[in-house]
Amino acid sequence: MRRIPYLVLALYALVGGLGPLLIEYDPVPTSLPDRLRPPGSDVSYGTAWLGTDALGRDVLAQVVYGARTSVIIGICTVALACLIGVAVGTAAGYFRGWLDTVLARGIDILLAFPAILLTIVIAGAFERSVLLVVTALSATAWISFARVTRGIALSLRERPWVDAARVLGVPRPAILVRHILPFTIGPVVALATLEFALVVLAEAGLSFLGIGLPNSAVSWGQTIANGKQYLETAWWISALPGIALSVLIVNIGILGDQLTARYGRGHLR
Amino acid sequence: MIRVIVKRLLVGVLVMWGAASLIFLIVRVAPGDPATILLGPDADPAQIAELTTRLGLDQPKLTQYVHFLADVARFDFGESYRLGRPAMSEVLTRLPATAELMLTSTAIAVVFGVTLGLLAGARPGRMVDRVVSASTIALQSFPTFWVGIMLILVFALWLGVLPSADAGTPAHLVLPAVTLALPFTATVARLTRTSVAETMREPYIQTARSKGLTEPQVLLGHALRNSLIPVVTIVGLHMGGLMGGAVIVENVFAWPGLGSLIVDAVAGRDYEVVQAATFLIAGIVMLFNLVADLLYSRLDPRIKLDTVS
Amino acid sequence: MSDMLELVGLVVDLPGPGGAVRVVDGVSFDIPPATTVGLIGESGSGKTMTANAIIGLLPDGATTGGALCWRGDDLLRVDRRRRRRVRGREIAMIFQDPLAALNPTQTIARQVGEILRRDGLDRDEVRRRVVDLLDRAGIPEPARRLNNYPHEFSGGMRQRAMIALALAGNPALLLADEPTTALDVTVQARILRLLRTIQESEGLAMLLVSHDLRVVAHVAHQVVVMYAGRVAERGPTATVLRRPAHPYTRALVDSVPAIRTRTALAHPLPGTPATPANRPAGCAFHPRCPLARERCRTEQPAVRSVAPDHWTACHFAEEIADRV
Amino acid sequence: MSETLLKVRDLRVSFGRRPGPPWRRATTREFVAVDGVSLDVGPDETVGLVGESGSGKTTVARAVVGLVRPDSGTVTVDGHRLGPVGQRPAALQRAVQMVFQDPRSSLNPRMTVAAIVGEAWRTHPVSAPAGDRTAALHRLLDDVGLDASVARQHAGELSGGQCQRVSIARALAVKPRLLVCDEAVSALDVSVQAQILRLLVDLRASHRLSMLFISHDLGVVHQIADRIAVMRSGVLVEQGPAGEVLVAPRHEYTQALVGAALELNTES
Amino acid sequence: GCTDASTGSGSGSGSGEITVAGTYPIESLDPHGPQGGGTGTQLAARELFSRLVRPKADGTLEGDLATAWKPDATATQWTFTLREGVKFSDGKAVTGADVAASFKRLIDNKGTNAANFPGYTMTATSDSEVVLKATKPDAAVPGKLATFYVVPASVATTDAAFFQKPVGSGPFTVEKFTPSQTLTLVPNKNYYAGAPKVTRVTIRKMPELAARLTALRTGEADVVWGIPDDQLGQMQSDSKLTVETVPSTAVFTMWFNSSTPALREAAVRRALWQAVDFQTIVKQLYPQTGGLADAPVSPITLGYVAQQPVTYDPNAAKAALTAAGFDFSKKLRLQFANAEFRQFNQAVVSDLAKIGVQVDLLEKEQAVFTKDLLALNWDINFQQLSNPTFDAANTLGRLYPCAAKRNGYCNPQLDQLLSAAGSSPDQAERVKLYGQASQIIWQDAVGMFPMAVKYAYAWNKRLEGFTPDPNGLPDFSTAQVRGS
Ligand SMILES: Nc1ncnc2c1ncn2[C@@H]1O[C@H](COP(=O)(O)OP(=O)(O)OP(=O)(O)O)[C@@H](O)[C@H]1O
Ligand SMILES: Nc1ncnc2c1ncn2[C@@H]1O[C@H](COP(=O)(O)OP(=O)(O)OP(=O)(O)O)[C@@H](O)[C@H]1O
Ligand SMILES: [Mg+2]
Ligand SMILES: [Mg+2]
Repeated sequence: MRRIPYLVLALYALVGGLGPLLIEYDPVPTSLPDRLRPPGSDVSYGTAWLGTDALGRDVLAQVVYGARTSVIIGICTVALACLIGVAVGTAAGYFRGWLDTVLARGIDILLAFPAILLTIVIAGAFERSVLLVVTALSATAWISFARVTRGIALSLRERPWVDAARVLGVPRPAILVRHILPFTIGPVVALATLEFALVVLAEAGLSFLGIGLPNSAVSWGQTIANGKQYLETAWWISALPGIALSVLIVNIGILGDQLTARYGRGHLR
Repeated sequence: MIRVIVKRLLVGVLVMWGAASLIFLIVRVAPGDPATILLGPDADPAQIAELTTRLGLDQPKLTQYVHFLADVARFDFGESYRLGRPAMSEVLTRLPATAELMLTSTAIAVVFGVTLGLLAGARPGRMVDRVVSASTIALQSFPTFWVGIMLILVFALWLGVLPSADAGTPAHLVLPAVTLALPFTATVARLTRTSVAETMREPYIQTARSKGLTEPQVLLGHALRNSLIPVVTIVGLHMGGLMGGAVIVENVFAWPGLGSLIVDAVAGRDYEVVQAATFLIAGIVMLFNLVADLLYSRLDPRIKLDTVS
Repeated sequence: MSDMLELVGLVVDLPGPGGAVRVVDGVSFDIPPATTVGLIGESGSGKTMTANAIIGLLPDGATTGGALCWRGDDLLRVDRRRRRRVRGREIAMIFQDPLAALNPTQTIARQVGEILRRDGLDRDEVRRRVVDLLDRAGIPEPARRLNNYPHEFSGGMRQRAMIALALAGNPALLLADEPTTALDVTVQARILRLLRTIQESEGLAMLLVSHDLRVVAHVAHQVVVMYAGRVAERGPTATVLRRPAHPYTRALVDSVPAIRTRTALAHPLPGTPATPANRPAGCAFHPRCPLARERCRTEQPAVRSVAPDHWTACHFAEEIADRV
Repeated sequence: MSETLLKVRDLRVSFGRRPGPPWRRATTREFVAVDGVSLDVGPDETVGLVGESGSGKTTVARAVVGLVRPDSGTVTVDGHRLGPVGQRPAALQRAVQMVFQDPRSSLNPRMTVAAIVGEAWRTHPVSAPAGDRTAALHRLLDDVGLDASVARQHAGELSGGQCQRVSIARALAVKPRLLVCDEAVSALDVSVQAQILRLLVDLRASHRLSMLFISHDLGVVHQIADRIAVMRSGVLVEQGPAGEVLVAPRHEYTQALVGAALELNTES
Repeated sequence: GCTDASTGSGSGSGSGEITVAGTYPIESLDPHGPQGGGTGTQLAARELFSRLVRPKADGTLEGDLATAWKPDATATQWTFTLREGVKFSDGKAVTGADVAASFKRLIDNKGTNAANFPGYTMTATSDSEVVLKATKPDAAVPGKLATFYVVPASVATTDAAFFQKPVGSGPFTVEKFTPSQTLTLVPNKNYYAGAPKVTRVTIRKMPELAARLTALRTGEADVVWGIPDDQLGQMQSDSKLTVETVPSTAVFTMWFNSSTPALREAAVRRALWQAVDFQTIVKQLYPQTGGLADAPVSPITLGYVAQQPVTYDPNAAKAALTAAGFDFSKKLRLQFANAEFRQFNQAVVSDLAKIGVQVDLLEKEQAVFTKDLLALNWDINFQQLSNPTFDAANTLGRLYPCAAKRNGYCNPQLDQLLSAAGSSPDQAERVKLYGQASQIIWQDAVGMFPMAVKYAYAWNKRLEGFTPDPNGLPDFSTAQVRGS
């Protein structure tokens, strides 16, 4: 039971990694005569096992290639948010003082600020790219990391082993790296899984609002959003990547639960 | 108490100033300007320049910012270029619809989320817990717009039991509120579950049991209230996030609320409306957090708002 | 139907990462009415688990064996409802940390009176009884303190409130798990005195769990010494502490520093205490025992009587006195 | 060199805010935890500091090692005035070391014992052994009664007594002059407590250590201290040779304290 | 009728109310304001106000406020005779002064419509006659006036309060207006052609297509238009609905930026056009709502002259590009702004890719798109260009002269033709001249003109007398709910 999420993630990694080698897909060429074919149809370029979309492109290939984009966006966003959040959070929590005050107020501001607005403005106003989507999503995602690590650092700095290191005369950067940072890893990883799921969903939401990835990118969010007007007539376009997305998120969520149970207790708030 | 609330409100003003400045900066850094978008693709450069001057957007950004601050201090958010009306009054007319939507879905989320979380957290690791945990993750894994459209198709088109879009009657509220509430319910349920599970490990729960209480009596009489404390905070904090969901839900269900106003305003580079809306939302979120804190100190007598003990 | 609690070969198994761990292993002793039994032993020796088994609040997944005879029933075998009835009303418990053991969000009166309310008493009656209970527990001006919250009490008062809470169900047996560990010495002395007064005046039986020999020496009529989940020695307090019949008890007694005299600390007991999870074969104490021989490594000593009422689990108990 | 090693003069520490949960806002009311404490510790001397919970013992200790900044008063070692931690010259920084109460949390559970001691040596290369560090580490562990195999273990895997021994080893690694022990044995079982007390007594002699030994257990203090100081609500109420203070206390508070303490073999 | 039904409820059959589910927000009711040219405002304006003239579905003009109009010999001065007895909704008569003041207001507001009348003035010669003076001969004046609406003379240049509940002489008046959300109209009792039969029209913005169409099928909405082809089948199979398509003035227009070095040569642009199989694309994606275009303007526009079709020939295209030294390694930027055109553009990009022309498809937010469009910050631009005036002057004449700087193309000969076509008082002459201009535009491939657009309308069968409008601005005054 415990292993299932790992197995599923491994499967996704395999499909995302090897799939593109087996299935060829390029979002640019369209095949209009083959449009909106149900799963299993024979089309001009073979069999569309998961059907075709409104431009006659293979949905299976989009699911396989989309895995990569979605996962890359998820990972990049979470990594960026994590990096910023952990750096700011631990520093603020450990050093306290004005840094902490500024951060606390800054977080207040960003929390009071409708995050979607920031995302919409950033994503809508500049030229579309994966980088932009990552930036727009990270702009708000780092806050959770900062909050969590700040809390951990605040409590860790009172631990006797940190005091012991200070009494010993260990320099501050070394204290941060050796005695504080390692303890944020568990909760941060647990939070990262949660954020990953949110980010992948948020990318789909941006695509829905029409401010997501460029058209040349293949992502589940794009495919799902593209298929939204065919939910009744050609359900496979958004349902199948949707299922792929849900299964991934459910498994990451379960994994996150497991990690939270193991490391996160009491820290995730 | 009063003093603390006043202090919190003062800090709130600071935060709102920060939020307003942030949005001022962002919308103005974004490419595209109000004059161009107002006049549309048919305009010629002279007209655009003319309108830009008329809107006062040819001035240096810093001057504009100073004017903006001065206006905000007088609670004047200017006029929407697009709608030709005071921005704040426009935002305020849209507020009730969004408030209705958000409060309903918060209520749904809290009622169902807390119930589910309580059931799951009472006995972590058991069947109920597993089912609740798995299904709440599943609930969170569908994109909001997809859920919304599916609900429309199922309940409005195929079953024909509920209206599809539009607002006005309680029946109209059901689908959008449910769509918005689903992921939030999951969040609340999961949080309550963790919190209840943690509370159930507290020594005072053992004390309660040692009095010969039944498990439900222990759960409802001793664990529930203590577990709600973190839930209250998160519900307070989640208002911002709910706003994000509201933008999409309002779009799908043609709900005449603030979310769609904001999206349109951003698309139309309607600076005044975006600023007024941000300001208002920031204020509301602050207020919610204050209420959450007040509620907090009601739930937990150890926490006094005025910690000067 | 005697009011004496008898533990007969009590066994408690807890689920552990590497399979079940026997944290209480065949513990037998009894708690006669109007008697205080002290249960001592080092951390992890299974004291709390023994007390929890008696009141029936073991962690999830725990399994039990042996018997707990109480008023004609074996508490390990009665149905859930009977078990619950016993809790609070026949056997009550006082927990170690009075702040953690009181619900922070309910007033003292509500918590103390809860059991009375559940019994269907009306509000005024409950209130009257609560005031009385708090008064007996030594809280000054109890009527004024009714609506206070636990955090508004000092540590000693909290423990008094806990005692009132435990007495509310009018129990015949009181289990006290380290009731004074969290308190200051001066407060501790007062609470111990109170416990003894109450025990004597109400004729209660009491199990006092502690790792502090001094506390037990002051309050208990009899002591049970546990080591790694098993009983090492039991008997009347004075006898056990003055003439221990188990090398472990001997070492414990020697380790307690005197206050007014400077003792030598000459030969502290070597090694670390055994835990139930890695309990050595044979006599669990043998790796640290100065008397250990081959037999101790292989054969688990039975609990045997060395004097009337004085029992030990040592093959060579007779040699101990010689070595002192 | 002066008569006394550690000289604490008119130490006053106040806290702007009480420690509280993070959601509490800071309060401005000042709370005086230590109010005008003066205390000397001579070379090779052990001074016991006793008092009830909250009387300010830990605060004095933390002020001595520099973890709290006193409002006024001075802490001097060998006549050198000590600032807060991090602003002390390396030699003085390592001259005063501390052993904390909670054996488990005073060691970083993710570090091995070797790494913990290694960190001490890395921070103060002067005190690091010349030549083979592994051998030196084993010698040090042996000094505190630990097996060499413990070096590879993570702190999280050790028992309470072992942890406390490692803490002591870490402190000794930098060859301090003064060891501040804040309730260093309180959390341990009696049998282990006796072991550690024995160890401290032995080390004191072999390493020529001075000690400021804090405990609320009068019996424990009596076993190790030459002199005893009694604190109550931030003030030193009585000071004197150990036997005198505990057997014939003069201050009424000390009397109450000694009176309340239970002896094992006296019936009360 | 049903009078007190709340506006929010779905209209039950038998009530005289209709609900219109719109795609576009109505942000302002001021037809002279900056957004006067916007679709939403135009839609509202034609229900609320009257014009001097208005186009019929076939593009010819009929009188609205004006009963007759005639130019002077040079077409610089136009005289309009006003209809007798027309009243505003507040009961006041509509006079020449109102018309002239409205025109002045339009010019003063400097909206996009004002740009059609540079320096023009209008004077009321009497209560029933106005004269419009152009600065140069302008034959397209009546067509241009199709977007000129008359409001009372008392309305100031900016008067937000008035346009919250404006007074007009159109078929309807405003009951309630929530900008960019809903507009509720009730019949204007004083409408000169008789008050409309419907009792209430609610125009509600429903941005999500699925919601819009569901509302139509469940009867919550009565009229929807702009239905994509892929959804049209479902509507047609619904027995409760009437579905119709009408030819519109809109043409898919894909300008090349002729000022980009790569696209400077007509041969290159022509070759690119040749490389795209628009025939297939249109047939597949727009089987019912599109037709291959054969001129830069739609067939119902004045000035339409069919051109030689461009045949799909990728090989020839590739050869031509190679011959012209086209740099295949450089990417062309194709910009568009609306998700509904995504598929079409992707198909175009796909065809271009087949001959090795790489295109970056840039879907831009409207604000950015417009800015970039005017700044010529693109290589190929996609737009659906419609023409509310039904007169080629508004598209060809406005967008293709050198001075317009809209697509980097400059041809003095074309300028001359366009200017002549714009000023000639003779209609046949104008059509001929626009035909010649179209030929140059077509031959030089200033842009690709792949498709003439038809609008698909679907409405509830209980609605009678509803006529689809070629510009997507339907008129509800003629509609009637069956049985009410
Ligand atoms: N919830 C639990 N799950 C698993 N093992 C447990 C649990 N609680 C206690 N144990 C283990 O059971 C054994 C006995 O624990 P118990 O709490 O009875 O000891 P104790 O004598 O009360 O010690 P202390 O003096 O520290 O309170 C210990 O080894 C402990 O690690
Ligand atoms: N960081 C701090 N912030 C605020 N108040 C503090 C802080 N540290 C200690 N105090 C307060 O100072 C007083 C003295 O504390 P201290 O820890 O020195 O007492 P102690 O004698 O060591 O008590 P214990 O025996 O409980 O350890 C206490 O009332 C405590 O609440
Ligand atoms: Mg215990
Ligand atoms: Mg202390």
